[in-house]
Amino acid sequence: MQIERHDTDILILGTGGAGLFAALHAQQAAPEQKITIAVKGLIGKCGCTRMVQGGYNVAVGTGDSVERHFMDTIKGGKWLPDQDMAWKLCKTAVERITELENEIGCFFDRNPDGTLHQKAFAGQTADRTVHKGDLTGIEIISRLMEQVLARPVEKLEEHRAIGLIPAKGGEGLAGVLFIDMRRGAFRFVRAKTVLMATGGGPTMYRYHTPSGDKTMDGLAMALRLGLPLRDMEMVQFHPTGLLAGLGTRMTGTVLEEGLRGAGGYLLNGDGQRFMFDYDDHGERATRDVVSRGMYAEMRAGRTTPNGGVYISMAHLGPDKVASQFKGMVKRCADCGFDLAGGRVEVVPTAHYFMGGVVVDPETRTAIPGLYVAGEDAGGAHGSNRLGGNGVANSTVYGGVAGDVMAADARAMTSLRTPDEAVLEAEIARARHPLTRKAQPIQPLREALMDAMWEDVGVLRDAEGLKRGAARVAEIGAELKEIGVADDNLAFNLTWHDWLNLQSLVEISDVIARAALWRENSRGAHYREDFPETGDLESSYFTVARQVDGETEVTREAVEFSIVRPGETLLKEDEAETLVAAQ
Amino acid sequence: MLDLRLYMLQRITAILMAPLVLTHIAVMVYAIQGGLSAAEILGRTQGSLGWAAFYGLFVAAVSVHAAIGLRAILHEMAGLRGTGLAIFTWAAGLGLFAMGARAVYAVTAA
Amino acid sequence: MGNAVDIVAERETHMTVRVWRGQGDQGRYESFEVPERENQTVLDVVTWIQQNADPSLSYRYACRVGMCGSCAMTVNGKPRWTCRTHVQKVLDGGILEIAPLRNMPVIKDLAADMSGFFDKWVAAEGVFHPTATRTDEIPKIDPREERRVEIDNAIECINCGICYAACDVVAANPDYLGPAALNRAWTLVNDQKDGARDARLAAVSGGGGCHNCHSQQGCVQHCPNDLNPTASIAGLKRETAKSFFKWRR
Amino acid sequence: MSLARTHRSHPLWYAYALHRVSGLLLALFLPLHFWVLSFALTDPARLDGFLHWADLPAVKLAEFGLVFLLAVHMFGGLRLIALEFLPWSGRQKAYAAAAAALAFLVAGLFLLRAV
Ligand SMILES: Cc1cc2nc3c(=O)[nH]c(=O)nc-3n(C[C@H](O)[C@H](O)[C@H](O)COP(=O)(O)OP(=O)(O)OC[C@H]3O[C@@H](n4cnc5c(N)ncnc54)[C@H](O)[C@@H]3O)c2cc1C
Ligand code: HEM
Ligand code: SF4
Ligand code: F3S
Ligand code: FES
Repeated sequence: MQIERHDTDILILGTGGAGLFAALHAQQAAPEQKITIAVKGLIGKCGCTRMVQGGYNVAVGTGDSVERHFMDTIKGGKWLPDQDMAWKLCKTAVERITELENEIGCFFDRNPDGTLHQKAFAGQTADRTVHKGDLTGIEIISRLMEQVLARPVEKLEEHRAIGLIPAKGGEGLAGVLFIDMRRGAFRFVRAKTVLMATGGGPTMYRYHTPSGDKTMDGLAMALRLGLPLRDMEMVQFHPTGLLAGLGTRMTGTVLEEGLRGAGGYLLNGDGQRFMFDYDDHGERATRDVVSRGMYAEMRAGRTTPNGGVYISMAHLGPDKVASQFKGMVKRCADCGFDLAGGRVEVVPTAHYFMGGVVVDPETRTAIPGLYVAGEDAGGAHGSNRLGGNGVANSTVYGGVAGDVMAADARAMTSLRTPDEAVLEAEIARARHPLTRKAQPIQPLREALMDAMWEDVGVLRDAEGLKRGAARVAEIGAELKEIGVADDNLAFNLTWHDWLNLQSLVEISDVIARAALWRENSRGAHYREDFPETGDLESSYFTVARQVDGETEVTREAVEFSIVRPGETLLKEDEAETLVAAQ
Repeated sequence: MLDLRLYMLQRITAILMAPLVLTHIAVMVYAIQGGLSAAEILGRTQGSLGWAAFYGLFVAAVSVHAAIGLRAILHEMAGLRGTGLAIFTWAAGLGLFAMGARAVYAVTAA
Repeated sequence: MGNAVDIVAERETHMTVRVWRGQGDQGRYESFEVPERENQTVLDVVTWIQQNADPSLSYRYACRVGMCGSCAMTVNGKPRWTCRTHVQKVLDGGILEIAPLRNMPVIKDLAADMSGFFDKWVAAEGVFHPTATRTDEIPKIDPREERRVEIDNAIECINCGICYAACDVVAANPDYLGPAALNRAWTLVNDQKDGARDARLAAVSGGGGCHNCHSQQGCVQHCPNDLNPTASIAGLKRETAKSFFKWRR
Repeated sequence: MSLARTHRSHPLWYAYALHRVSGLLLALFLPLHFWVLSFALTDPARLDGFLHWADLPAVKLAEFGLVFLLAVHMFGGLRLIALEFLPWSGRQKAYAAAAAALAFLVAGLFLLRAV
């Protein structure tokens, strides 16, 4: 098999908040090093950072403190977060937001007096979320993208990473194998240091919000390399995904959180409000609670024509809704729905993946030369991510990775020699479908999305999880028999659909196993057969790794390195919450 | 292919010409009635310093303005660029100016 | 569930979709019969063809909600974001004709090469130049200040390239920076935090600069986010004109 | 694909096209105009010949066209300069239509006086 070979010093996978920040910091810290940024789509135009609506959590408001932000993060994550990572996230966010404003050129919404405007998402005890209208991600990524485009960074667009290739002697990572998607050719890039920032993305669920390019490729590559993955059972569902029926990519896309906050009603198929049957906060309860309420209502059969529930805003006055949620109303209207005056069908939708590669607060992994940041890295959020902590996490740790990789690359004199056997094996894996008879792939993708949604979704129990794991295994086996026509590999989306599905299958299997393993309910993970939280003091997190082709799940105790359950970093005289009651 | 300098020249000449064109049209509307004759035209213009200045200015402005305009059209629609485009622009401007100046002289010289 | 799908299948009506196929300059239209659905965007139609009729069809998308600007194509002659264009809105006599975005080289089928578009973004100095660092305070800025309002009106660009495809000057003058890049440059000219105003005004005053815009306003007409590059470019023309007189003094 | 189904099918693109065509035709007509006028110097009789020829109805109509071109180019040009140098107005289509209407008016006046 002929492949192109290519050398660089610092290689970055992905151009979300993590990837772009890493490129900038690496370039600033070590301008003499060759930096290459490779991405599955176009630079800055794929991934989820761009899709951030609500905003960016950072403790810069009056009365707020890093300690308070940290405590909210730990409590939100139900004591599972890696505390050193969570601390660094909250602390560095302050510097990062200033960097975004002063050096990158972002402009976030201001109060009339010129200071940053901040609001509070659910689960926060201070007005902390910095934003740019409801298009915060576009502002952040567009500005970062400009900075990176203008710098001497090598750009490999529409280059899909398919394998992390270790060094021959196993002393570290040698480089990354790609498919140059435009030409359909293989390319192997060696580098001293590699950042994986491919952004996770739970798109194996029937309903999901992330962008289409995100299919767990990174975590699947890490799994195959033998790296430990933590918290893999933790999938965050957003309650209000648009439900527009099968056969449209609109289905699953997120309708803003603020709709519920502003007083929107959730109605079941009979037109009845139901959330108060599940929680005293009704529609205003947290994401996980509302998602579960909706799921239960749907499972009881009280659904809309497409099998979801309705969100209804009209009682707030259609004109008011149209002006307050302009973007959202326009988006719905473009697709034929009247959000301001009518009812729109919604459904819980897989939104964010808390699990990821085990890393240290410097983004280092167990393998020298490989660094992981952003949604691919586990630890910072524990069992649940607060709204607004996602983009803070990717930008904070992307920057950290850039600094660390620059220093490490400088200290290295030569590139590692790849293990050619692994390289060959990864090429063979990617070429596998080209050796089989071409058949449609989408039915299998849908089968996976149904299996995960039905058996490994919002409400879980042992029986379902076992069934789910079996279904996933079956789908994986069937996928091996499905082929893709190999007459023209240039921009061959169907080949990539196959590869996407393989990554999703590999990680779905891990999710199901980890979920089965955790016999309690924490944050996003809810076991109907084990509804209790479990003892906080003896909290543990799951760690999954592949050994000889088999996935093993173990547990590790959470180290309460900064604060123990029952304690707080807030001073005694500090108020429980600074947010005025709604 | 317009840079700031050419753009400014074209806009300045355009603004300059606006009153000239209006006057020109007004004169035409006034003069056309009952048909035109050389004697009538020349009677008005010959020996008049005012008309000489008026049309002289007009010709100067329109030469610059039209040359730059034609330059843009030629670049965009015929793909002309570089030296060829520069030569064309100068040729068009100078050519128009020469012909225009001769015409002004013809109708206003005493 | 199964029943509902069957009923839909029985009554299914189809539309004719002509899709541009090819690589580089070589290509032609191919026709497909695609089932009509109640909720269906142009991107869904393209996806349906790739998943059900011709697996070799190439196109690009990412966010599917109008945020990434990856999915723009020429739909029945006009540039549009396909993920946010409902088929019913553009169907013309039961026919849909889909081609790659104009004014960009074609990679394959419906996927265009946007690199020139972004090169010009940088060439227009559509890049912030800092005057402060991460150790300084975030500046207090009145959001109602005139220049800020000017920026707000133009900032929500998703660099989809639709305006770029709708502009005949882009097609005719290979150096022309185009509406999106100039629109971004205008926001930066107004940015009190930016430190490269003069360099930017110089960058938009050359042979491919803002002065080549003939105010065709196809950019305004087609921008899916209702931005107004024409107004931004007019702003640049004004500011450069002022500097023209200043430089001469 | 017909013009009506392209990115060009909106009034302001037509206004642009009209401005370009009128400018181009005027620029092509201009040398002819100058050439004829120079006969005043070299061959006054020939100038008269041209002017009498201009009494033909068909030529009158052509002259109407010329005045229209000049007027529409001027009003259109003023519209563009206003767009560029005055604060933005949301009524661009109305201004383009007004420029064309005014040009018709002026050219019509000319035609009425001419016949
Ligand atoms: C709709 C939506 C709204 C959200 N709103 C908020 C919010 O308001 N606040 C908040 O804090 N968080 C929010 N989040 C979460 C937040 O967007 C993410 O946590 C964060 O942006 C992740 O950043 P990242 O850099 O890790 O990954 P991403 O930004 O997703 O980037 C991943 C990159 O990797 C690339 N990639 C993937 N696979 C490969 C491969 N095989 N080879 C090469 N490249 C690859 C992708 O193309 C992409 O460029 C939201 C998420 C979604 C989906
Ligand atoms: C009052 C008089 C005039 C005004 C206000 C005026 C205004 C303008 C303006 C603003 C433009 C630039 C258009 C653009 O860049 O899109 C222009 C272009 C042009 N003008 Fe004039 N003009 C006038 C008279 C004339 C005359 C008398 C001629 C011809 C002899 C002429 C020929 C042209 C040409 C050829 C162009 C180029 C058209 C194009 O680029 O599309 N103009 N004019
Ligand atoms: S200005 Fe509008 S059309 Fe142009 S790139 Fe930006 S969003 Fe797209
Ligand atoms: S379409 Fe083009 S000509 Fe100017 S007004 Fe827009 S950039
Ligand atoms: S897919 Fe992102 S804008 Fe259409």
